[in-house]
Amino acid sequence: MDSFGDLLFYLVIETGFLKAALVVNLLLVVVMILTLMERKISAWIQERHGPNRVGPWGILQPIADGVKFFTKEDIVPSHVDKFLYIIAPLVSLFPALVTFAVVPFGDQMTVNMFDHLVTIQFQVADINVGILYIVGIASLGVYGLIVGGFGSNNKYSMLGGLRSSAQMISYELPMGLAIISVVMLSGSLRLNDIVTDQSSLLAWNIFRQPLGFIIFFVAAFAETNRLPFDLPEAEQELVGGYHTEYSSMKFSAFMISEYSHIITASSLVATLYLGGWQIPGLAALNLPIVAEQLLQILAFIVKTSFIIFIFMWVRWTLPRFRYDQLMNLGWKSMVPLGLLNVVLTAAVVAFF
Amino acid sequence: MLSIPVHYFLILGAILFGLGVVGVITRRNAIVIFMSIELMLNAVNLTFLAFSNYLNNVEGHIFVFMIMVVAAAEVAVGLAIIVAIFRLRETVHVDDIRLLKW
Amino acid sequence: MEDFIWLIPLMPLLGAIINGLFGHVLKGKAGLIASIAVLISFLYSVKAFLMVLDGVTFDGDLFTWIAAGSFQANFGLRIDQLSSVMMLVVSGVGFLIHVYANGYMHGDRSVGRFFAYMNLFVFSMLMLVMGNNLLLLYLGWEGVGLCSYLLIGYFYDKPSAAKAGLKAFLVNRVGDFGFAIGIFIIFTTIGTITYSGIFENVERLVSAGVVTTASLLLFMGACGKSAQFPLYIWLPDAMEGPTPVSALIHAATMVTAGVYMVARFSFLFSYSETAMLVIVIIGTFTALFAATMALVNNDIKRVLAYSTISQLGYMFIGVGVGAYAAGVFHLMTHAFFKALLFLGAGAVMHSLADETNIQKMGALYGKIKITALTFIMAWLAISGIPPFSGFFSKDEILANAYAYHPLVWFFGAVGAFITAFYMSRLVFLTFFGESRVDPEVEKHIHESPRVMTIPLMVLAFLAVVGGLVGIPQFVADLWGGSNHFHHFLEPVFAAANERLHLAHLSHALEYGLMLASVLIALGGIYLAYLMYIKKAIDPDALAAKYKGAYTTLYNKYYVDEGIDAGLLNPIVVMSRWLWHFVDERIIDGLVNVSAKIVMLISLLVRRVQTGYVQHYASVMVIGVILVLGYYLFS
Amino acid sequence: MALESILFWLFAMLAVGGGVGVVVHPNPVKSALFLVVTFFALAGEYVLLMAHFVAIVHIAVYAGAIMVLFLFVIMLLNVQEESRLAGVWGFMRYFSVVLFVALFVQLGYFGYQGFFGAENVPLVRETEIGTVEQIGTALFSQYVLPFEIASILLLTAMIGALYLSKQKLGLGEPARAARVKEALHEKEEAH
Repeated sequence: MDSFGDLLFYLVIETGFLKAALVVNLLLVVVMILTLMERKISAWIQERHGPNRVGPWGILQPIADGVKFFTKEDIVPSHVDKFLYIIAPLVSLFPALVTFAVVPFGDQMTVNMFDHLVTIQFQVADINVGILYIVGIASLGVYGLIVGGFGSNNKYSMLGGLRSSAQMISYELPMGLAIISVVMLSGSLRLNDIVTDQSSLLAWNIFRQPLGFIIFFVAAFAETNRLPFDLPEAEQELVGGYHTEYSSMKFSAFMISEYSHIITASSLVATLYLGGWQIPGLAALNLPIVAEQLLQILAFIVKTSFIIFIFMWVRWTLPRFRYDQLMNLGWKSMVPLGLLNVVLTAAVVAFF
Repeated sequence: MLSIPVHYFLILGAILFGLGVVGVITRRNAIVIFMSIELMLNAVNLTFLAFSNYLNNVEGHIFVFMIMVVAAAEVAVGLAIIVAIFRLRETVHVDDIRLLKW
Repeated sequence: MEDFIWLIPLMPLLGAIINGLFGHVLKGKAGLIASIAVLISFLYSVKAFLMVLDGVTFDGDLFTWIAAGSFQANFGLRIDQLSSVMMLVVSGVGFLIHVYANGYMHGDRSVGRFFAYMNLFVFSMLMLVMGNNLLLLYLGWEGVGLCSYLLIGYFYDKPSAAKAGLKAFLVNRVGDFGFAIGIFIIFTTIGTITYSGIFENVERLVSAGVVTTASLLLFMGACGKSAQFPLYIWLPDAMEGPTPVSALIHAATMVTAGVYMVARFSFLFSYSETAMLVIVIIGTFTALFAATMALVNNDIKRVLAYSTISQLGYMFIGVGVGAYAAGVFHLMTHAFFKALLFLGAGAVMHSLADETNIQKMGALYGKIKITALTFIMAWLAISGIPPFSGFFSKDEILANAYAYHPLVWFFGAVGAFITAFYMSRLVFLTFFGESRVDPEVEKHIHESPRVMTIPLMVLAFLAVVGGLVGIPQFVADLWGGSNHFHHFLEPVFAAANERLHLAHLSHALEYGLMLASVLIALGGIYLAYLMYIKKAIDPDALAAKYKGAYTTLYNKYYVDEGIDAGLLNPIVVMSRWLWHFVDERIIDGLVNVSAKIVMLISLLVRRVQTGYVQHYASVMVIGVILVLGYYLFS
Repeated sequence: MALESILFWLFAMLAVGGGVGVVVHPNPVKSALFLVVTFFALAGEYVLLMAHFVAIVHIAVYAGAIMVLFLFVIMLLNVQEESRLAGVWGFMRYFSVVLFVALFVQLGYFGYQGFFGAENVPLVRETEIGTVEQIGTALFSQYVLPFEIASILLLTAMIGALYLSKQKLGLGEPARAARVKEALHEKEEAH
């Protein structure tokens, strides 16, 4: 620790602290953008104008929203379980943010920084069981909803929480099955290996695993509680579901966590099925390494954005499922299809 | 990660196991009793992993997996039973369900 | 011979099974089936007999019956001179009685059951005489005992019949107990139970010093089955059964099983003079003793029953003194005339609406002629009037008895006199004199149907001429003939005869004894004539004069009462004591106390079962702590 | 104090605190949430024990599935807070503490015998045995039979749970349920 540079190096590079902070903040910013994006897309789909008053084309609308949320009165209803009520939005936000930790958004590159030759990994944590980590953390997303629903001490919230727990458990299964197929093809649980495994366009898992892709995609909708699977917060039935009793920044936290979930899910779809940060044929161009890296990160962003767009597109296009339909789809279609996919993939891996 | 003595984990396991026992004995709610049993199982898991590390033997990990499987199966069946009992008796308190003592 | 002899016992068994299973459907046909089954057996028996006559005998195993460790009992049959004679008697007389029973039992409500028992009896009896080993003998022995029990108690709704059946069974058990032990002794000593095996190894019994014991034990069984003193008490009571049963089982066949057994084991008994002596003493005593009881009895069937016991005594005298052929000869002739007597008695009862008291009969001769005539022939035969069959056989026994010891002859002769007297009394009171029949009954007196009289006639023929096959040698010498029966049975008793060396009497003495027999018989008949026809001597006055003797005889020497008082009552008293004190107080008490203790402990222990899962769990944890503690600190 | 030690003590306190919460909190939902906390802390301990794979599976299975199921059932049955424990329950409460102490002393003594007594206290070591490869190899070679049996067990449990919940237990017969309840109460009063 002889110099500030060394200290900085230690903090930034060795612990990954800076990288983590950067990623989290980036995520929050992206969430902000997404709120606007959603409103714009919905307006576009519904042939409306959407927000256009704050700033040019309304691009400052998220900031205005933020200010509004912060300045609103933070109402804590008297009948709620205070501790759970307050902790629920945080519990909800936490898994959405930490999941992103293992998603690789670019290849690694070695640069000289402060006289240190460092390898920069465009990924917060490159753990060798990354995909399992995702499955594990993703399953925690339900706690925010359950705790919020129960802590609100309100029957609508409670039903929302109940529905979400059932829904989460149900759709984790096909999701896991789809992931298993991918893992079988790549032979590794490390996300980076999964990405590099899809080096050419045809090697993208969307082509090798079309069924798995559909299953994963549908399950991702359910896991993020997006339409057509947003039963936990179905307005017509449950008022607002688990966040009925929330207001102000706590409500906002739920919103942020929902959008964070979308981002994480989209990036996962991109990583697992669309080749992640890979651009097929990029290596042939022999670009400078920094340019190559930036292009790859850009490719990742583009892919993820596209998936996010599909999320929104679907939301404003499809009606909501009924609860029994949701369960039937989950247990009677998705799970058997997922099992079939696993068996087929295993056969292919074993015999070809 | 060389600074933690193995027996710390064992003692932590012992404490958790004891807590589980206390829960099983004192609680009336069958579901909570169930959770206490899970606590005990996890205490055992911790012990297994500690010994596995100490002996540098993978069998501890295998055992932990088996325990998890058993725990999952147990929870599935156990909760189904509790739900069935609730549907029949409208209670999950074990002191209301003591038909053997009639 | 092997190809058909197994059919002989099988046919009655089949008949028994058919009648037993479908008797209630067959009803009247049951008797037909049973009779045909026995007839087939009889015909095959005749065939077997003819082959034996030609000198062909058979002794071999048909199949393995029981195999347990080193012990093996085969289903083996032995057809020799002795068993072929027995087979003829059993199936022949049996067939006639079956035919007779068709008429006698007509209209009974469970004929099927009756004929099933009868067939089963014939099967068992045939097994008894045909088997080539002790186990089959025992099987037949117990089988006939069972059938006897079942048939005595055939009218099971009559308490006296049920009681009589039980009595027969229990008394027989006493004898069978000894018999079984005798078999065990023979088996443990020799290791085989086949006749041929025992015959070859009989020396080992002698050297082991158990020959007398074994013989006496076997004779104990014979005593029970053949109603010898003191195990005779069941036979008079057995008259509760239907009359054909009395004829078949308690006169002609089953009761002679003992005689057959002793004859069969002649080679064994000949080794033990003691046993022979015991047989002679018991036989003599029974012959005389039973005859005296017959003197005063008024029940037609009971008189015949005592007569049977007495005649069995004569047979035992015969086999006891070593005149086996004579014993078996008497067995055969007795089967003829005693079966005839019983059937005749049955016919009389049939005519008189089941009246059995001879004091309420009389002057029946004119009304039921066939019955009366055949009955008279049997009477002459049993009394020993030449040339009827009984004369030859009884005379032969008495002659041999004289050779053994004159005293035996003397008692036998007295018995013969009494026999002639009481049989004459029976006949005179029944068929002659003035009628004492109930006027109401008298109107309905009728001769029995053909199906009953024809067997009577056949048996009468046999009773008359049956004796001619065994004309004594010294008589046959007159025209150069021989005693066919003796010669025929010679091979069976050769071994025993060789050892015993029967004393030969001079011809003069033999003629003298024969004459004495005839005179004795005639004397007995004359005395009865004086008393019951001429009324020269008033029997009632005689009874009043010797009141003590009369009542003693009338009450059968108080034997039943004596057994009740001396044997049964102590047992009953002791049983009551065991029941009320040992069983109820001590054994039940112990059980109750243990139950009480369990209950007391339970009162405490059941508090442990609270129904609270947690309590159980905590006990479990305590257990864990204890086990851990033991493991840690020991 | 090294980072690992800090983490150990942090997780240990979380685990024990969560465990105590499970046992003492009268509200079953809170109990369940405390248990989730304990599970997270235990996952942390597993990581410290170099068992990354087990740690993540633990999170996925226990926190992700089992505890969600618990919460689901608790909410489904609308289980109320436990009333104050009275009578025998009070005694059981103190008795359980005795049992706890006894068990802890004994189990702790095991640790003492095995480790305190040793001259060099064994420390957690860097090891490769917790990796997916190692565990996978072991599971699919030496322990393939137990692995398959475990799958059968899960299948059986699934069918059993389905069967139990499919049964018609007089649902929709409130009168009968009320009768049963009445009978139970009468029994209680008789006691």
